[in-house]
Amino acid sequence: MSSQGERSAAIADQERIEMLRTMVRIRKFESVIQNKFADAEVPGFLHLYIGQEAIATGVCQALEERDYLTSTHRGHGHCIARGLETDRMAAELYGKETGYCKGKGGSMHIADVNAGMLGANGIVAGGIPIATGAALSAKMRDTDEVAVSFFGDGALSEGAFHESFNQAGIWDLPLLGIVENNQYGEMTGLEEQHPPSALDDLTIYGEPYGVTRMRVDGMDVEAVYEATLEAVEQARNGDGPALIECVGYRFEGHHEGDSQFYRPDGELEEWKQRDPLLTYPRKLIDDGVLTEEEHQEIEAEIEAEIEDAIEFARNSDYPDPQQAYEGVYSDGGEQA
Amino acid sequence: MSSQGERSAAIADQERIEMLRTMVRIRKFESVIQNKFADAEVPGFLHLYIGQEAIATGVCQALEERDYLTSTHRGHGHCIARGLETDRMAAELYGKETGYCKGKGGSMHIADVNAGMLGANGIVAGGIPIATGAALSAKMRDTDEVAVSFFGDGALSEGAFHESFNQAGIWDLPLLGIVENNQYGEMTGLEEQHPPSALDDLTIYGEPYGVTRMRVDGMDVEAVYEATLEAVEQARNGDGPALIECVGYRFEGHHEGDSQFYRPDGELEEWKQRDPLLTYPRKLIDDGVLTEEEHQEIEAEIEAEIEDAIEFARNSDYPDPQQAYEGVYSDGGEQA
Amino acid sequence: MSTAAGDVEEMAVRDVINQTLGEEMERDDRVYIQGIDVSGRGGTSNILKGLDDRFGTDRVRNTPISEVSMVGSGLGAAATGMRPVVEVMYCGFLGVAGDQLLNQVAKMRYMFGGELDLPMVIRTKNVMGANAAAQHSQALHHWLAAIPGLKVVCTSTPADTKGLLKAAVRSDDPVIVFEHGGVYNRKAEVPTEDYVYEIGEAAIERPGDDVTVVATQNQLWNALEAADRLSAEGISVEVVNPRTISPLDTETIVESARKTGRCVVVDDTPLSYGTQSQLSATISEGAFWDLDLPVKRLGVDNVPIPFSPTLEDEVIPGTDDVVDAILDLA
Amino acid sequence: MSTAAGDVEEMAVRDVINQTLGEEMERDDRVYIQGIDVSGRGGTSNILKGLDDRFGTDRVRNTPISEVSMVGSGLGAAATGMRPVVEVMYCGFLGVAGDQLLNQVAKMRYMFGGELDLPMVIRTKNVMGANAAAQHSQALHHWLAAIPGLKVVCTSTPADTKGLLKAAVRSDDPVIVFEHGGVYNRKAEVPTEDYVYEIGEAAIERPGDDVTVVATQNQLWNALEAADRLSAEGISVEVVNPRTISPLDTETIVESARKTGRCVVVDDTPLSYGTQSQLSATISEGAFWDLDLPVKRLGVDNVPIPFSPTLEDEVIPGTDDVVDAILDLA
Ligand SMILES: Cc1ncc(C[n+]2csc(CCOP(=O)(O)OP(=O)(O)O)c2C)c(N)n1
Ligand SMILES: Cc1ncc(C[n+]2csc(CCOP(=O)(O)OP(=O)(O)O)c2C)c(N)n1
Ligand SMILES: [Mg+2]
Ligand SMILES: [Mg+2]
Repeated sequence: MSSQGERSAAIADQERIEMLRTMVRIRKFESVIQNKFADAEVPGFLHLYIGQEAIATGVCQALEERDYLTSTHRGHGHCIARGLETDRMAAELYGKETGYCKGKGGSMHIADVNAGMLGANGIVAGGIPIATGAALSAKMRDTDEVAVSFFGDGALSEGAFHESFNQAGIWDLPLLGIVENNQYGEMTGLEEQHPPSALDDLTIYGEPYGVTRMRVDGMDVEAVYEATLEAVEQARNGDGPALIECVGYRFEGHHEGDSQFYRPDGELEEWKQRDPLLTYPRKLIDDGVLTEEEHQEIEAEIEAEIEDAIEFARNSDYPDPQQAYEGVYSDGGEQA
Repeated sequence: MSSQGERSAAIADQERIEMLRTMVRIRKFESVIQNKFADAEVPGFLHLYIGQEAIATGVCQALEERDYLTSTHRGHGHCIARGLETDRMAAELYGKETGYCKGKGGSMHIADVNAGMLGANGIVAGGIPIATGAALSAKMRDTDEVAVSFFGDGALSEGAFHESFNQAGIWDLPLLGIVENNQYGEMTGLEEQHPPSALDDLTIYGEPYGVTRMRVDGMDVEAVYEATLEAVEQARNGDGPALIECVGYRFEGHHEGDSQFYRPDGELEEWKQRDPLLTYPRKLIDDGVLTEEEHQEIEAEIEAEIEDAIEFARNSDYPDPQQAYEGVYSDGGEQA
Repeated sequence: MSTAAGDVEEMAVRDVINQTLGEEMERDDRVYIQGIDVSGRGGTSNILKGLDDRFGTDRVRNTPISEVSMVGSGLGAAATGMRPVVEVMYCGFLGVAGDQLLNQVAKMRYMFGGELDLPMVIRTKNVMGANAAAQHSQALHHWLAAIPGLKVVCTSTPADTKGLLKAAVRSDDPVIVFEHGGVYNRKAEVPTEDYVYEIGEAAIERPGDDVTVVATQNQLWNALEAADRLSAEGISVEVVNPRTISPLDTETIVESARKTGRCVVVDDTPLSYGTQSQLSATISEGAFWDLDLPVKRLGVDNVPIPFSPTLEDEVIPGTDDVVDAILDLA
Repeated sequence: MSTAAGDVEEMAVRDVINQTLGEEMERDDRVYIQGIDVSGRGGTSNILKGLDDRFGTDRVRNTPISEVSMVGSGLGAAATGMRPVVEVMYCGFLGVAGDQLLNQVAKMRYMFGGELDLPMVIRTKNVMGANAAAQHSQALHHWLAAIPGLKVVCTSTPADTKGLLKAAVRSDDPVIVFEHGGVYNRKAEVPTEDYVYEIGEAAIERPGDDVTVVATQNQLWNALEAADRLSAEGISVEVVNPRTISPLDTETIVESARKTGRCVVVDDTPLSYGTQSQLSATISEGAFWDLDLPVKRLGVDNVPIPFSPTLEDEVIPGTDDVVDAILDLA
């Protein structure tokens, strides 16, 4: 993994604490949702982000409000890191009308366009062309907005990745691809999904397009943050697209219900030792940025927030069935 | 352009003459068809290969009968180099029932599966996945057959290229991609279709997949032949895919009727000085492999062959209209 | 709909497209074009010739040969403040962007709760009768109409080309505009004033009493010609132009069928699962009590389009076929 | 068709698929499977579990997440001596391979003159009622049936799953097999002997006199339940299973409609341009003189499928809806 150079000492204490809070919020939100899913309160499919929190957090910390992002089937972390509210997220997962998509999207399609969050996407690589279009739009409207697309290692095998980055390379678009390498696409390991030539460094997929390639430890939120900052700055300056591979691991199944037969013995445990939810608070405490008590407070505060969010979701109404016919078009109704 | 090392002195005289004959056949066939098209004898679209003869010829010379190939909208050269008969080809272009596809395919879909020629294709990059499947099949059937896919520079921008070579890289398939860089995709130059990072060497598109990359002068039939030989040998030995860029130029419009407004002054004339139909006979004569008289004989002989082919096409019948309903399925008829 | 009173101009469909897009680009600088060779060549069939000179290559933007990215990035641009007009040269290339159409463009607004505007146009062309063979000779408006969430229109005449294309560009929803290679050079009068048709409204192109023919694009011209011929024989044919394929103007179509009691539906899509089946079902159910005879579907037989002229002519309906179908019912 | 006399076994649809593919792979070593996670996980819904152990990962072959290549390389393999069975996990992912389906798989034989065998199966599943939202909840057999050159079947019962899947694997044409997530766990008797259904033949699942219901997959089970309920009220319902969506067995379907004079067609595709429209057109035209009432189409309203249970339930027909539709006609 290429080193990020000396870590800038310049990350402000407050930002570091903010990143910790974001990671805690993602972890707690998902852990609770995981239980509610097991209790059959949350319908549909559930792909958890647990283990990958440092990635969404580090990336989004480096963005501005005016930037755009697209996400994946595993999108809760991206949403929370982007600042979406956990109550409306929970309500969406519960299928309630107070949810971000009024119950029409669910886990795989959470979006908040007002926050520049152009949606989770149930199609692998489906968000990449959309982000490319946002980057194009940013450029055509003469802004310095940047578009970030999160996607998994698996998405690199889809043509949509290739066409988008090729176009971004030609047009020098402010497009940032975040490859979340969590070692698996569904239940299949990387070595069955990528040629040997790519396994050591998935950013090689960006090589033809002249993107800036970076590779960072996806369990290290600050490494992710700093790499993203650099890529974002470059994109804002008109120097074109970048691809950042964040090497990490997912701690839960591909989706809830996955037997996880495919994990070699000990692999999960080994990665868990690098759990950013363990290592980062420890680091901040070591660095004197945080006390153990403050850490506990953060945890408690966010636990309460998530509890409230779940209550909000529970207490919200299911959409009236007739709402199914609304929202297909700008003029309201369904097709005749 | 990377040098092919010293040119093997080992190309037999006979092979050299064979290659010349093939190139002459392609050129004469197309020149005549071009006239017949202008006379409205040949219906539909016509994309001519004139100028690129050395590529198809050099590649096919390096193949065995058991190998497969897929072609493009600009496919006549590939067919002729593969040994398809000019009479049945002409008949297909005329829309006659004696054509390779019984008049159902025309210029953009000529195929002769018995010759391992899995079809021209009207979709840019459309043949690449098919060739990948042929390579897979070759491997699964435990043969040493190789599949070759011809495609233009433009096809590198399609997702189908990427997905196919990624898969071939993972499965180590005997797949050979021939990028015919003729400087344009339709009426648009390379620099609008590929990132600056790729312009100097389009085989960089194969870099992520671990393919063997080669770049040769597409006006030099022997260079093309030798590069292909090397790649084919490697593929036969189970050492996986390769991508060969053949740098050349098309002398005619994208299709007949193209005003060619986009060519810079002098560009065509410059390339024409390297016309393999001029340079190669000269070289063979210089090398003492061929006499001027023999060259004239070849030209005359092939001219006569093409004349016969056109007569065959003209004298053949149009398919009976009812044949339109045949051949959709193995059981004959159309859909109910 | 605000059809024009006032001045008219005789124009070919191809020139109407160029003029209309030019007007819309003048009107709103968020409107831009992207596609293969849209600059320089002027896009497919050279329709856009000169727009690059007028608006620059930033707004008339050549893409690489990448339909996924062309359509998908159009969607992303539409979601973030631009109003893209994406050109897909031949409708047969829509398949390359299949996911973008099926899952992204069609579903994005709805999945996200219904409030996101997606002002995006995809222009493409049906092609028939050009000996272009199966991949280039296709009519696919039924295929996109089969995806809920897409608005699909077919342009047929110079006048509806203007009204529908303006409606598409100004719509805050994705609209797929199917042009037809066979009508690009058709000429007729077009009102010079600015007007916008309602998406979802059919038009009676020619009123009549005995038989209704519902027809699109090339087949609309065939139907009008057939109606002309038959009027000489005392048969009065009503010709309906659906204009919008999805959503369909069921009311206008069924009303005409109820009036005449006899219906031919003719279109370049395949006879099975094509536009004709949707029309036949709609009419058969909606005009059930008034139909004197079964609806007659006319279209492309269920084969890919063959190359050879004798074969292609066989499978595509022509004016004679429309005349015969009407006579069968009259 | 050779339905079985003799032994039967009670089996779930999911187990029938596994067993049938296993039998066909034993029978012919050119048959192989490729798709995402087909080995290990056993493919979508774990249906293929264990086939990798039996046949090895060469013949049960995990692909990268690349639908274009998965389908396209299957076609190339089929053209050169193999008999691939490609799994596309959800039918909603078919769009990614849109060009392969529309222009390559469907047209290759015809364009090349009709003599090239392409023994290829694409298995995929329709999904409805699983709160999987718009991209994963789709039924798309109408969308592929709209492409001439593809044979499209829908499997519904354990017995037809076996007969149709065997037919598909043994066919020398590409066959798209639509399974349905909602019937994987349905159980019924399956003949143990080897049998192959004819592609293009519908079946009367339950004979009746008063109303015909043509229904597929999940809706077939709803229709059978509705028929049961209504028989208690003295209404005799004939339930027709089309089995093949393209080509459609017009004869069997129209004959039933002519007998009863009243028809409901119900399917999980959208009401506009869906399977129902093709069925309604076919029946309305073919049984014109015998219909007492207009054909009634029942299906998914023209919206993408929403996530929330209250919304999804609203747009997908259930048994009650089928009952009501029948009562409207009876
Ligand atoms: C086009 C498409 N093909 C297949 C799937 C099924 N699918 C859902 S998630 C997934 C794995 C994605 O792997 P990766 O991109 O590495 O993301 P991860 O799940 O590891 O976060 C697959 C194959 C899909 N959703 N879309
Ligand atoms: C999917 C698709 N998009 C667009 C086209 C239209 N088209 C035909 S040929 C061509 C240019 C191809 O360029 P290249 O691959 O370089 O081949 P060349 O014509 O130069 O031989 C294009 C865009 C097509 N046939 N298929
Ligand atoms: Mg992954
Ligand atoms: Mg080219």
